[in-house]
Amino acid sequence: MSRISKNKYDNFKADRSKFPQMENGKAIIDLDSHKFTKLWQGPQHPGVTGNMAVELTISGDEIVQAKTHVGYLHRGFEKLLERRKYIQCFTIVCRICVPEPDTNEYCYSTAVEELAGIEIPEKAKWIRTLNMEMSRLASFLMWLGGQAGSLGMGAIGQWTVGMRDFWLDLFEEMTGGRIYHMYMIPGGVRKDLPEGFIMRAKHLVVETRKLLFDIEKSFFNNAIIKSRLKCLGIITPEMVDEYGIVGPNARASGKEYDVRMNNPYLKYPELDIKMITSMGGDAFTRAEVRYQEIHQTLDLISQILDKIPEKGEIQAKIPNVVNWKIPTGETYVKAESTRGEHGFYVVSDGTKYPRRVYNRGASYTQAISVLEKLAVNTSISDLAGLMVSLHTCPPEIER
Amino acid sequence: MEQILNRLKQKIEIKSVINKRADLYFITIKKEHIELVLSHLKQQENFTHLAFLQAVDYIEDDKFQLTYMLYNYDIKVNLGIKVFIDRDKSEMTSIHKLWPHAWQYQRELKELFGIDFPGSPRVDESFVLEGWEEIPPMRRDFDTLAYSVKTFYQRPGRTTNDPKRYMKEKLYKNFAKSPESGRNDE
Amino acid sequence: MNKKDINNIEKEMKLANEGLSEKERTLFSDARPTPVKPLNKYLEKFLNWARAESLWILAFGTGCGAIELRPLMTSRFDMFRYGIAPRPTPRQASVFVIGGYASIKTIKRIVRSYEQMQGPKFVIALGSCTINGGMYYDSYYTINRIDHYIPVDIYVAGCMPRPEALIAGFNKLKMQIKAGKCDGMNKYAENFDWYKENQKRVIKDWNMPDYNW
Amino acid sequence: MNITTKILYAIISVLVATAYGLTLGGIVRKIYARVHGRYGPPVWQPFIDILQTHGKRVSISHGYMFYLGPVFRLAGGLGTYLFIPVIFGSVVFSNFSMAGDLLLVMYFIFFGQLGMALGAGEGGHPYSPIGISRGLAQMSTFEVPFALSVIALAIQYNTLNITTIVAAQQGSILNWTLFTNPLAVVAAMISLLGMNMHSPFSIVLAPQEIPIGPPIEMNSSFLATLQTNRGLFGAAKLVLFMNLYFGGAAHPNIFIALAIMVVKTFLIYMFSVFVGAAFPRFRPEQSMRFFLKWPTIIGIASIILVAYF
Amino acid sequence: MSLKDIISPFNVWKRAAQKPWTIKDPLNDRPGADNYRGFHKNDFDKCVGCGTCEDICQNAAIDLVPVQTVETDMSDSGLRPKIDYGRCCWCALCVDVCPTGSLTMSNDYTWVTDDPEEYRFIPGADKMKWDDCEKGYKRAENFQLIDFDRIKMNELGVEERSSSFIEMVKGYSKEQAIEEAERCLECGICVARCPAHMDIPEYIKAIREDDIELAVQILYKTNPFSASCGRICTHHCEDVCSLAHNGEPIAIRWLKRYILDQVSPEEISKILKDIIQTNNKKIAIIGAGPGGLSAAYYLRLLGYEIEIFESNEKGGGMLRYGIPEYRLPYDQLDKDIDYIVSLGVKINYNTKISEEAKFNEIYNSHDALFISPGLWNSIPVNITGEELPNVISGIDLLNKVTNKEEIDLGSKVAVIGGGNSAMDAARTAKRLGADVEIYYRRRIEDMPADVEEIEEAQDENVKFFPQTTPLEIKKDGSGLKFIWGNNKMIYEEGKRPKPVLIKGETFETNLDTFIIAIGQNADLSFLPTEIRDNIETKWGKVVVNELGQTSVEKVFSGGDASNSKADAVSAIADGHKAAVGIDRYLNK
Repeated sequence: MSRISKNKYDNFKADRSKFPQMENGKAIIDLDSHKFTKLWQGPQHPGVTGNMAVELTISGDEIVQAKTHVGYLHRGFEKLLERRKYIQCFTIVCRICVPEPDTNEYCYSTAVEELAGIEIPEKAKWIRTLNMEMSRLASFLMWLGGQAGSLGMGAIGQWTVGMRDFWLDLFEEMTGGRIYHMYMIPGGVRKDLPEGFIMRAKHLVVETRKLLFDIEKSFFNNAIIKSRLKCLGIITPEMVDEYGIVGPNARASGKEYDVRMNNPYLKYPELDIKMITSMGGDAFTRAEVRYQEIHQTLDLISQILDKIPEKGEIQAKIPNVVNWKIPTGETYVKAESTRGEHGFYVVSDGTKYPRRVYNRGASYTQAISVLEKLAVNTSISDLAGLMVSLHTCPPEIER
Repeated sequence: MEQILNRLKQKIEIKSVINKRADLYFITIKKEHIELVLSHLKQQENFTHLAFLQAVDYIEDDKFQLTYMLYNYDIKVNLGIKVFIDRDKSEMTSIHKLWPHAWQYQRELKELFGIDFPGSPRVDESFVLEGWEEIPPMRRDFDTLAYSVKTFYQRPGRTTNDPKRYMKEKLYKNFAKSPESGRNDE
Repeated sequence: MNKKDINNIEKEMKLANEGLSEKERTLFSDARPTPVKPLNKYLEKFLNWARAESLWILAFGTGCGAIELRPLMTSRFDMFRYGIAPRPTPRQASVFVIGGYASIKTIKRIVRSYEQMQGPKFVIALGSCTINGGMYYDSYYTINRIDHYIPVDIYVAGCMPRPEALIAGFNKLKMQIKAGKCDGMNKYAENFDWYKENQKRVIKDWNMPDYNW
Repeated sequence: MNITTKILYAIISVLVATAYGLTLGGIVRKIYARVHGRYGPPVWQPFIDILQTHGKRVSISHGYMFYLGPVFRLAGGLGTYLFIPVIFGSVVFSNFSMAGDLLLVMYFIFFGQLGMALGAGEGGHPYSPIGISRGLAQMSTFEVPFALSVIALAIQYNTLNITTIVAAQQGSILNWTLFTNPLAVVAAMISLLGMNMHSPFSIVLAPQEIPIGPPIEMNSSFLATLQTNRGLFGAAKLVLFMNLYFGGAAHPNIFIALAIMVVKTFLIYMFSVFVGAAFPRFRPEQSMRFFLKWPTIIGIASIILVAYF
Repeated sequence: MSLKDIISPFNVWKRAAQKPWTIKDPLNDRPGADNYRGFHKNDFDKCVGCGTCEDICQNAAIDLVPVQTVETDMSDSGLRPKIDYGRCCWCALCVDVCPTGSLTMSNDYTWVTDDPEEYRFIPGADKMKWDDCEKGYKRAENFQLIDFDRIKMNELGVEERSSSFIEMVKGYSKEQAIEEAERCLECGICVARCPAHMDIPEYIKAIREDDIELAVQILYKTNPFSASCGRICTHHCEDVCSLAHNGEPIAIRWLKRYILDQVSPEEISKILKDIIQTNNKKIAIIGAGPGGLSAAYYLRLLGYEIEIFESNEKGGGMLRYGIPEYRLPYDQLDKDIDYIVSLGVKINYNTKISEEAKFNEIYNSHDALFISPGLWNSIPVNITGEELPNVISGIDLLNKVTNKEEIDLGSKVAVIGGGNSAMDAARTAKRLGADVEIYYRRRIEDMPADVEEIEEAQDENVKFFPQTTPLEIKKDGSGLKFIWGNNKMIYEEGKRPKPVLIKGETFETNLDTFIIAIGQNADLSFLPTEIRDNIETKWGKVVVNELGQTSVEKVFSGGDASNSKADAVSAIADGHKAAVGIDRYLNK
């Protein structure tokens, strides 16, 4: 793992004595002076992650100010959830994060179960764990493609998204859905694993490993990738606390925070899992941490496939969902998504409808506060790469 | 955790403590104490991670509940701090000095709930909404379906039937048309 | 017809470009769009074939639909072999794929991007959300039916439609183009006022030119 | 030979070259696709694309210069091509080769870019000036090793006429510049990477950050013109490289000669494809630094080698 | 920048030599997964149009619309879901929640069109290309979103109950009742099926919200005999309950009972707050059975003065004299009757109208009449030996038990018949200490009695001899000797299977008492001839119009005497209808 020396940090900081001039900690940007240009990246822009926009003020090739604009995907989820019965909500929460819907399903279902005092059966827990890890894998593969694509290396993206599609096939078999699985439902899961699923999954784990080694050779051992990602967007350990950074972004800066190990849930305590951290905090370290986490996830999937019980109930007994009332209370359930701590805060008031469902998207601060800070002084060429390296997911920011 | 709460209790009054899970606590405190409590928790007790700051609308009590969710990396416990503020003059102290990213939550709350945080950076800029003219949409008195029907006109031509009423209409219409019952309903 | 009438007509043909400041108004066209007649029959048929076989889609992931565009353009489904390719700028694109729900903030950009596209241009709407609001029918921030704001040629059912369904959508679009049925551009020009009125009803913050061809 | 025949031949030659260039583009797309693990578009897809863009009913313009941009670009491509003898010894494909045409060709390579810069700048979109500045800067840098390599050739063969250079390489494969002056070839081939604008030097047209760069506002026929030029210019570049470094295409039978040309140019092109598929793109300043470092040194070394040994 | 880092990336070219991953023909090569959630299918034979899918759909994508090919009947609303694919999100909640399991999904997923209006269709009615698609999403066996299992009610053990007349079921506790009420899907199909059209979903909802007062008010809107009905109703509503198709129906009857169990008679009047305004019109009612009393109740509420003539010494009719106490304790019946009487209804007990003059007097002095004499004449079996003393009718037995008369049945008793009264007679005989056998012409599953009654009788050790016909009864000492013939069933399309005697196959049994319970007749002899001649009858029942009016304008009729269902709730419904009819007739 690369460890950036203190000196290198200092070198990275650009000389800002000339422009823009600072006043009370704020940059004076006079557009009419023609020293600066306003530039919008997004929302219609192939380089931004999803549908969001970054308003840049640039001077030459250097970004002097960045402002994130979100809301292009705002659907008012939290308002809609207030109008829906507890069981109806589960279909809609997965839409909050498109590449990785299962974390939402898990968090929401668990929160409801916790409020209603339901304990789900063992087998359902195993299946959920498997589902969560598979969704992490799918999301990571997509991210890997995105990271390579943002730097102009299309091949990696083509491979990983293709491989992700094979995993989606497995999802389809398991859940009946391709993108939106709507599988983990308050009370358990909707269907048992189909026949032969475990064999196929094991086979695919091997295939994915093979692909990953190819990727390691061509992506992580690539001179140009290294030259572009190293020293890009360094997150210092202090920033992690200040900005509420979680997930691989925080772990790449040495913060030992992984919900699966810090506050274990589902079957994670029974699995052999080690925290992956690194120092350095730049984009390349983050990529490496994620790469190791993909391997970790594959490892976990193999473990789960070995341990999953063959028979068992998949659903706890729940009352008729049409008239399901949840006792008053509130809870916060979190899980580790690919982007970090993903949580649901559910408040119930004893009726059929939730009082409030709040979703803490893992990339909420990472895409706005952190990106705005890190983008300054980088080249516009690097913005796309930086944005992907923070792994932002706009739909979970604006919800 | 007990000790932490005890130490906190020496400083201020805690209205209620709920132990939801081994790793999840909720406490309710007074509005005035929020800055004191948060800085104490952050600096002395190592609750360094602000997971979120959100509001719940209790319209029938005329209150907003603000929840600050903190996390302690050492003891691995989430602590939710609940504060109730008035719904009419909804205003709260900004905590962006403790956590720089808090401005983001505060800006969102200002826009979606109409809770003001004086002094918070960019709090008046629009966050997700653009050109919004109604009351803040996350308030419970805002009816989203009515607004949607009014603004986005749905595709016409849909009708539905209630089986109960429809069968009445079809099967025992005559009896149904008679007075619902002989009883006076006053 | 006297001169006064002609002046009036000219005035009517011009757009107000509401929302723009005086200074900015001069930067944008204020001429109303006009329908363009197809060329000579055989030539048009030939061009329609070319248009159908080379569909350039605008890389604007407006909703969840964007997620299925990714597999579509990568190794598993490989849309390139059908002559479909993404294009980063609206000026060069000919197909607009509306990927599901459109929030008000996005519909503003959709309208603008659509107008920036050069005709003939085609729109494929994905998923329930574009047809009748889908699962966000009661949301205060997403529109219910996209055909009120821009003309749509093909709808694909699903939530999300799978890449295969999308390919089927493209195939249908190709057939329609070859049959000369996809005339969204002229439809937009002919019903320009109606579209503008609908757009302005939902986009409250109208700070863009009315016409941005 | 009268001028009419000459022009007729030139037209045939241009058409063949354009068609070849576009087909080559289609083939390369297919090759990239195989690397990606897919089949890729049909080989003739570029032709349909051109038809489609030409077939647009409306087209927005941003002023006179905007019209001139693509025209200049095409003129650049034509100019480059028309002064390169494609097939050594062929009448039809000799174009307007003359003494000193190498200089002219190098000028035209630059000319197209400059004209494009003027036209695209008129578009008013902030991304086009950014793309242009990058493009021009990058171009200036990859021209350095190329120019050095050409100078080395000029010294080596004592001429600035391409036909003469090709003639000097006939006879044996060992007469090719590739073997007689390998350093110059290395420098030139590296600058070809930049010229072809594949990764890692594709930052000018990078869709991920400055969507498509200079031609961002180009539409309809403007774009079609640019695409046509891409075919022609691409072929011209490859033919030039073939002539200068790989012995040109020479055979009494015109078809065999054409086949030789096809094979050689394809292989030359494959070089940049080979590199392009394996690498992401450089940042602009990185690519500039790159060109000014090793290729330039190699280029100078080649000159020294030729001049003094 | 190491050399390795420059050379290693060329590894990407390895892939170029491998076979591409691309699916050659994605449109045909790739059907959805076996349980893919594709487009909807609906099996019209199973669907009952309950509308649960509409309720659960969070997108409001489903409408219930009438379909031409489906008739509305008592168990089928005739409506079918119409799905708007401009709303659907393919979550399959509707499939999971469908109580009949008619709604499923195919694994087809491609539907492309240029006309968005097409995306609204009725699965099952509109022909779709995926209708024959076998694969697709179906609800898993071990997964359910609605509760198919009824909450068990505590009941007495078999030993305990077969030896006494104590009520055998205990009733729901509050928790049980709410839990049971939560199972309700509020589809409302039961309302049509209930003869009284009680608003079942509403009172179940009231139970769920623990609002007993509201529940009582809803009950009394259509049924003043809820305490009794909550115990002995034939609950046809439960047969059509949408949950009954794949599980146990809601215990509607028990829930009704639960409501009335929660309130004392005094509380009922407090809750109902019935105010009577008299309108000086007088109505006579003959027979204080459920029909007569409910007519009295509703007419009284409309302000009429009511006079009831009852031949027995207590009211309730068949409820009291035809149903054994272990099923309906008398105090519960009294609770219902007392409330009606408390509203100022006058009942003349022990007043049998046997002379014409008496009837004519009543006929002339009242504005309208309602007759519900009930069915008191037992239908004979028509075999030799029927007149022997040890042959009695079921109704007589029950009557005697109610009147606490001494009965000696002997040790071995046979009951003939398969209806509820046969079961009642058999189980009563059992409680009187006899060994009981039930003989019936058809099979057990053809018996008209409630399944629970049959099961309970079997639990209580009553032996069943189906497919038997009595041929002859002989006297054999103090007991009887029987000759039975065996039957075989003959099936005809669309008809009930018909029993046909097998020639030569007979057997004999010895019995002490033989109870005939194959049906009863009305005794209309109290009517004066001119009226009796004018009143149209059919199969021995008085023919009435929809509102209970007979062919004699002033005379309304109801109860077992006029309807063919012959159960309490139909009688109550008749009473209610007639009340409405009389009110209309008098205010014409």
